[in-house]
Amino acid sequence: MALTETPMQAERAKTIYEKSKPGRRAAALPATEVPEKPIADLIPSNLLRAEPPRLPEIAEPEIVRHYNRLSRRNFDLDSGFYPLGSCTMKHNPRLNERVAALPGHARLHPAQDPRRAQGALELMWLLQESLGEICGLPHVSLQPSAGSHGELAGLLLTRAYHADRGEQRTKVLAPDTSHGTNPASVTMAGYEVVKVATDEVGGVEMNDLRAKLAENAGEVACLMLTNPNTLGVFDENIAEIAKLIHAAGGTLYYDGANLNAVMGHSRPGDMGFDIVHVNLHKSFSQPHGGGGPGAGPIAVSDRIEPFLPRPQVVRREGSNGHGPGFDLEFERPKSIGRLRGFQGNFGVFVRSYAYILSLGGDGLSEASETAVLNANYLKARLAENRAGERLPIAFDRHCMHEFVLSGKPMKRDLGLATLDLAKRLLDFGFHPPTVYFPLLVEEALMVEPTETETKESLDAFAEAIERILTEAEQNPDLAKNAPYTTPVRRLDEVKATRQPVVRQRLEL
Amino acid sequence: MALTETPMQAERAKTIYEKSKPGRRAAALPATEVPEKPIADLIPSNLLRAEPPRLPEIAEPEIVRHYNRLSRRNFDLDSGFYPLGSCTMKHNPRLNERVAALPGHARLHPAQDPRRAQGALELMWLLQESLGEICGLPHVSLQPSAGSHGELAGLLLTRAYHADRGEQRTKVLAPDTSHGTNPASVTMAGYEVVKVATDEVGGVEMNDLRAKLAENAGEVACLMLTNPNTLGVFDENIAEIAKLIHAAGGTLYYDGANLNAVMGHSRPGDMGFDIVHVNLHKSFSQPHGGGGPGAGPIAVSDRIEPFLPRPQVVRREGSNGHGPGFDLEFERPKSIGRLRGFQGNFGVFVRSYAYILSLGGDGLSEASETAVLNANYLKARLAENRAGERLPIAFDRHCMHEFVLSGKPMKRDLGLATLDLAKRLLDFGFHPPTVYFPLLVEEALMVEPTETETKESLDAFAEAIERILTEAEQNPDLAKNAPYTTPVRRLDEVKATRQPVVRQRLEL
Amino acid sequence: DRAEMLAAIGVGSVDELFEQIPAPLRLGRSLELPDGMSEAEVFERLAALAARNADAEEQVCFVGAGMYDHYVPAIVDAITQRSEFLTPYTPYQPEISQGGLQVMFEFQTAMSELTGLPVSNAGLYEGPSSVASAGYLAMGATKRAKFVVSRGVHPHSRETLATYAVGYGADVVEVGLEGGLTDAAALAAAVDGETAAVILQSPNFLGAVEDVEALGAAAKEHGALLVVACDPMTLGILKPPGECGADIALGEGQPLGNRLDFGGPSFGFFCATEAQIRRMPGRIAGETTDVDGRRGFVLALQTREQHIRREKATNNICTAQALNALGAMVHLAWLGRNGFRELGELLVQRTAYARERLAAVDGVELLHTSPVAREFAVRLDAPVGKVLDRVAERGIAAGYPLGREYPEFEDGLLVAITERRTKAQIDELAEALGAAVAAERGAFPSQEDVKAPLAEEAR
Amino acid sequence: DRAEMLAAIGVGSVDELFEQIPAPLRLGRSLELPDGMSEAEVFERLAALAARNADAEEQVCFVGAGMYDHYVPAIVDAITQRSEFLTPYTPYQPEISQGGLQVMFEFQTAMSELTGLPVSNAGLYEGPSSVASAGYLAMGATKRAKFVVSRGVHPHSRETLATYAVGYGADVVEVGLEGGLTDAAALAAAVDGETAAVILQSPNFLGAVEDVEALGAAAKEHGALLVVACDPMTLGILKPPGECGADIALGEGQPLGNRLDFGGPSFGFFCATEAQIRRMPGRIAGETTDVDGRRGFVLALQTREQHIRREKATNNICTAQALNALGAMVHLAWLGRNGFRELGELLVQRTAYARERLAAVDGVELLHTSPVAREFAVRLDAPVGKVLDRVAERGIAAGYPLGREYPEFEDGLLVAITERRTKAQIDELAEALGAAVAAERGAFPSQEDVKAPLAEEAR
Ligand SMILES: Cc1ncc(COP(=O)(O)O)c(C=O)c1O
Ligand SMILES: Cc1ncc(COP(=O)(O)O)c(C=O)c1O
Repeated sequence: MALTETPMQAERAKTIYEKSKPGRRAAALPATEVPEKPIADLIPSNLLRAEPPRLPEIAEPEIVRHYNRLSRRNFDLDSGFYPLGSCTMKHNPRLNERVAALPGHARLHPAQDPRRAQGALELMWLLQESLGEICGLPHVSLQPSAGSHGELAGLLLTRAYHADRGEQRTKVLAPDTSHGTNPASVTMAGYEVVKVATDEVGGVEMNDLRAKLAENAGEVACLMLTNPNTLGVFDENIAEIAKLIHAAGGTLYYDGANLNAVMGHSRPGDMGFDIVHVNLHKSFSQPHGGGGPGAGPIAVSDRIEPFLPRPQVVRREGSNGHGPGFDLEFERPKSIGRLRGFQGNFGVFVRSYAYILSLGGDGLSEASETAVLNANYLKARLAENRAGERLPIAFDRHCMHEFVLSGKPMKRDLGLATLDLAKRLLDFGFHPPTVYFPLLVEEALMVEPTETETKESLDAFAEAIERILTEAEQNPDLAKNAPYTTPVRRLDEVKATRQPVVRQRLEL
Repeated sequence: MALTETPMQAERAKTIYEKSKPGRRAAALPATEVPEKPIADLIPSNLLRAEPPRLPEIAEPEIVRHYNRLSRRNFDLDSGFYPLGSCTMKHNPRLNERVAALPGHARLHPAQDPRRAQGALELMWLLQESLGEICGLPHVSLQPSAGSHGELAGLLLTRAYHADRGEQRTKVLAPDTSHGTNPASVTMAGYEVVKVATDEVGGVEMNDLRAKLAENAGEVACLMLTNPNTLGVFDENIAEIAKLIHAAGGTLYYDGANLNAVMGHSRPGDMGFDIVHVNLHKSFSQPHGGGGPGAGPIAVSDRIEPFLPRPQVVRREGSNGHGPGFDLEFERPKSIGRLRGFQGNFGVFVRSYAYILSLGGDGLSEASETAVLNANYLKARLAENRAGERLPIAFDRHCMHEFVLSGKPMKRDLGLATLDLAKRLLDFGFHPPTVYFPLLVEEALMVEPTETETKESLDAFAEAIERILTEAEQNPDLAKNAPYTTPVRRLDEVKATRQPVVRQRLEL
Repeated sequence: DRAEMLAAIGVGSVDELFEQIPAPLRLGRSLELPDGMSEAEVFERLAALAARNADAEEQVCFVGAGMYDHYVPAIVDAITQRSEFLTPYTPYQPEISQGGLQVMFEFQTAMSELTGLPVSNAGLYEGPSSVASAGYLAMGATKRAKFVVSRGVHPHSRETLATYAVGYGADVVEVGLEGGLTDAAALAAAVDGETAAVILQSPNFLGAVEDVEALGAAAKEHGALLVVACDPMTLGILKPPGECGADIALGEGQPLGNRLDFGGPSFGFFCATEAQIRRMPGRIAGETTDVDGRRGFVLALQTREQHIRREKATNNICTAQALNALGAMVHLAWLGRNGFRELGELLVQRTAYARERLAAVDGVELLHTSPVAREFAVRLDAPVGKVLDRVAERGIAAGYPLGREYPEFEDGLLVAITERRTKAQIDELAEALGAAVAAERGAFPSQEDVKAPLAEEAR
Repeated sequence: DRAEMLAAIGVGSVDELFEQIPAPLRLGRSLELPDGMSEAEVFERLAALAARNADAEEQVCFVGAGMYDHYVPAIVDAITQRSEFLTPYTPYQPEISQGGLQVMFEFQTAMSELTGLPVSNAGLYEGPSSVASAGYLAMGATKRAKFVVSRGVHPHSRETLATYAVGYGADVVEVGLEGGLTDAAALAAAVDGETAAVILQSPNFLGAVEDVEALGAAAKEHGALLVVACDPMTLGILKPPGECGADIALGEGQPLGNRLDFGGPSFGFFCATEAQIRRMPGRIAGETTDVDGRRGFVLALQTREQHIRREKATNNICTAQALNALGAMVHLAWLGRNGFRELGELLVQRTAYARERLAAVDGVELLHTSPVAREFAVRLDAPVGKVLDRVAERGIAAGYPLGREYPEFEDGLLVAITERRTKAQIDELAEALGAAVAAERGAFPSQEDVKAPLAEEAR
């Protein structure tokens, strides 16, 4: 056994099923209390299960140890710098967890009569109002469960909008820099994607846009944009773009994943967008949870409002002495209908509303300022020395909250792929930036520091990059074989897809 | 930089003061709201502070990262086996944390009128009743804050008891195996310690006891015992001992640190003890918190009751239709008085009462059975092969919940001190047993597995010991220089005491 | 800091950085939102809002309809609140995400065991949208565009499916209920060679346990996929969908380790046959090895996903519900194989008792007598809404009114049982319902004598 | 398992292992305690008990007397609840306890900064027993056995000191108050060459800020130690004891990052001059280096402690309050240098306002007019107990009645302010007190019109 590896570390790779032992258990259950009957008298035996599922049999202390140990095999935002582009890994205030856990929120049944859930409905209404003000669009539905769900909602709204006007459009435009969920949502909504090129400063290529609009005259249902886009660039032609799309009869959809750059500075509604989704798990501090939960509320313009999902939280003026009240509106004849059960990810709403209350209006715009400042500072640091040479910025101009570097020269000169750099960063205790996205930048590295990082973190990251590039000049294999200090080293992802093992085999 | 050490690890050794930067902060405070006045108009300036204390200036994200990282430099019970003798490191159920955090407990002011704190007083009363039943003594005070505090209380009660009978006794007997807090408490209570020897089976040396009683006739105020004692041995002469002490006019004090061995099987009161302290943070699952909090309630016999600390939680029969009520009794003319502020470590009482409710009477005695079973099994495993040879059991007989090994042969034959073995165990991911205690066993190792450990853990520990002894035969230096895999290696404790640096120097 | 940073960037102020936004598009004013507050003030504000909700601590909760007031063990919170699980992003860098990835793998194994199907993903948003995703999968698998759906499927699921279907262009045909169960004949008649999927729920929305195997025959016959929505808490005792011929089993995961949270976040589980593995929506963790041969886990089959396949992806989902799935896994491990079955039995027994008890109440009768597991439907001989209001005054949320979604059951009430609902509470419910119905019918018994029991309960 | 294990031990049953207990001493019956309960049932039982306490969420809390309803930031819970801090034992193995040890070192630094004394331990049980431990230290340091204690010191501290003093054999002489402050002349007269320590508190129990420096002169003159108890929350604005000549500064740590918990667990802090470092009670972490020269922390000066020195130990304390001290450290870091001072100022301002506001109420007058920081005393022109009951009905805990511990202030009430007590709440208190006193005096104003504001508050 290596001195540096304890049996415990080795043991950690065991699954909870491998720690199971017949007869052990954690839970004690309440007594049945009521007169018992043979189950078969209550449910026909052909509908009954023969053997209980082979869940682990293990006592509580070992369950806690198992998951605590697993947790230490995760890198997390509370451990270090996490500049994952497009993901807005900002600090998650613990206050939000505290208020979300209040029994009045956590143990409130979603089917509780609205008259007995006024606090929850008021909170949702207040959040709707806040997001509306931030997006510059008057109507908000909180129902979508994440950004991609919001995208689908937006496209279904677009379809309903056109159908209501007796139109049947088939195409949705999206720039080649768009996030994967955009085209995926387009297909799911029954539309066809038409790519629009990017110009030399990172914005939409206007001529191409005009061309695509001409080619698909009368067919274009919508243009989906992220602004600032996935290159961290604010598209200065946005007003012109909006004019063109609206002239062509299409809707303009705003992918709000990058809203963190412009809160309190510029509003999608004012830019001419009809529909916006907001990732509450990005700009509004809902923790990512290792892949969710999130929420993707949508804000829309007046012309889209009639089609919003059902039910909608509404405020009704008070009657006979009572103050105003809040209700769920189901009677929405033109609504596209439900996108999910009940009213949405309320627990996420509580956290995000707490976040908005904590920062306040000016706090939000300061947050965006600092996010943009941090991004530009780190960009500047990475333009120095070796990084500047080997990892040039894809579009050299001031960025907003994030920026994209190209590893092309690094690969050419040092034989180091962006992936190698990313893996080596793990040894330095940093989460790597988003890699190989957006697609149009070769060997792309997408860096988003967020506003909650200190200058020290940014400097340390820049130095780590410098160090990796330096060591690579002598010994490129160091990075090519990285990481070395992680619980496991590079994993065979191809095998995992070729011969997928997606569950554990268990003996009876 | 070593591949295996990331800059982050190095960085971790920084203190929070070293991460401070002027102007940064986490907290936002509420507005003053009221008309402000110059402070100096309210408090004479000669009583005011010139410069605020140099607390860290740091934002919340970095505070969270700092303490999360520090936490990963701790080994804890939820990470692995922790057989620290005499400390009863049993699983800490999270349910207890949940109920302790209920606002009705956590935000209840200790000076709340008893009529408006009936739930808290009833809980304390129920805990008193439960501990009384478990200890076999009718009267309980929850006031002492830990075991050592309970010891002091017991000795002050002894003093009051004798004084009340017009006696002034000066000596307290304690076996040479007793825990350090025993003699320390004796001195603090103004008594002198008289050591009693241990016999060949690990119990009190009866002849020596008789001799000491004779020598100090009329002077012996009390005998302090742990039973089972710190050797894990149940003293079969306890009835005889009690007779002798009582005949000599002394009180018999039971150090309850080892109560985990006998819950529901044997009761100190039935053994003849007058005063017992219970470490709620041992047998009753209050988490140790890295050195507290705990609580050390005392249970006493009728003759001691009048002297119990003030205030005492009492139950009063209901009047005019109301059910029974609970109150704090201050009028206790013979009481030794207060041992601390308010009513004791209530939060600990909630956890321990939840634990007692969870297990129930039979559950508690099962817990003791399993604790004794686990200890004897591990003892048997360690009697095999090399361990049996190099680490013989100090007193070879069935043990109760713990047992003591002697590293004397290991030191003689392999040159390995008990300390070396302990340090090498760290590399194997185990917390070492208690070392060099009790004092009368050379190179002592005191092992207490507790009832919440699995057979697998016990086996793994036995195998680790075997492995260490095996590797030591080839290469003793391996252990002598251990540990290797810990955040820091052996630390210079002498320096820390010779030239103590107990706070950080800060520049203004 | 600011000055240094601006200097390094080479600008004089942060505003300069925002000049890339055309002036007319800059807001030029503060957002019309309240000023920032201290943590204590935010807490008080939200606590005040929370206090205006009648949660399950304030009202004994017999409401179910897909989300249930189960007891979530304390270790679920302790584990899910650990920063290491709470704050990371989706595990794109497996070397530093083994914790989360292994949890997914363990979770997939558990859901596969529960449903009796070999493949599980790591979770979707929640129940109803999972049904819609199953429809999308079925279309891709069968190249057909018609769904036959039982009216016993949760109304939210049917409505969500319809919403999605308009998008990806499919028809939804609904089959009615007979005696609380899906009308088998009507179902058989509705399924044809154009049918992509037959979609059932068991126990269905009215609580009745369906004979999935028998109903599913029609699907097999015409080569349609059989999709079964189920309540995970019943899978310790009910025959798993996989053994009933289901191609896809899915459902709302909230009963497993997730709080009510007024409806979310929770998660949807989604299991299928091997044949569908490359059409699955959502993340899937897979086992593999690292360069040193050590076991490890990664996101497998990413070639299905939007970030690789873009418009050809099997689904558009990205951020899902990883933390909620962790909560479920911890809850399942805590229950364990035996505890999970025992819990299922406990629910069946108490539900049978409650059903009998309520049926015996004057003015209350069973809506159907088909077998049930943990929820059942009754009819009230008085306006449901008014009765619920009266019972609410006694601190009881008596159930879910069926009227809005089942006009044919205007007088229907759906009553759910969990291990938290004691016999005493059930008896109290029966009494309260009886009193309320009677009161609505015009008789007014004194409230006093009936209030007592609840008071005791609360104590 | 059991069988295998018994076999390995070589016994037939676990009972055999208990045979070492003489038969007559074996209990031979089950403990008379309730049967075990499921987690859900235990939770319900304890929630029901908790519901019968009027906590600070239910009643606006103006009670202080050493423990205060401050807002504990959420990160304190998040960090103190981490297993790695919650579950380890005292750090006897420093190599695997660097987290806890560094926290102690950081905490000691913070308390040293607050008190202005160079040495701090890692915490004691709580406030009053820390005073008693200071007495024990002073006896050892001066070889004298008399304490001169101000009546302004917390009654619990004085009583605890007296309890301990009987043990280690010391006399306690009390010095009275004049206008809310320690009677300087009486103090000077009481101190002599036999005096081991002069013990003061500032702000004292009546809230008054003492002139510690002036009072301390008597101690210096006779070579007695000057021991000062203080409220840590006031040390952002009040001159630190260390700058007032104190040899020991100590106090109740609850206001720093600890909940009320009906009185505990919290912690006591204990700081002293270099001269006393080897006489300190409790754990002390010290900085050192490991064999590779890396910085690290250990338990320093263990030669003071019971496990090494046994009967010669400077104190008997073993398990203390490490986790509570961690909570304090996190709270202090969260407040930060500026926030800590601002909080102190906020308390002084709101306290001044509250004092003025109440003094203006008919039937309420100030008990003393000496300067105060965060707590003050008033006299009521009606029986205090009855007034408190009336105010309680309006959801306010108005303060701490002085009668029991200060018979001379039968009509006295101690009112405490924290950052959670808003201006609106203070105004409401004034109104409620006025109404209650008036009512007790015989006038009965309608409750209705005065209830309104509170209702709003609660909303
Ligand atoms: C630009 C962009 N659009 C859309 C999404 C999808 O959002 P979600 O993950 O919430 O579905 C993301 C998230 O990664 C994104 O970065
Ligand atoms: C045998 C024995 N007695 C007394 C004590 C002191 O108890 P506490 O640490 O609660 O003061 C201990 C704790 O280590 C002990 O093991």
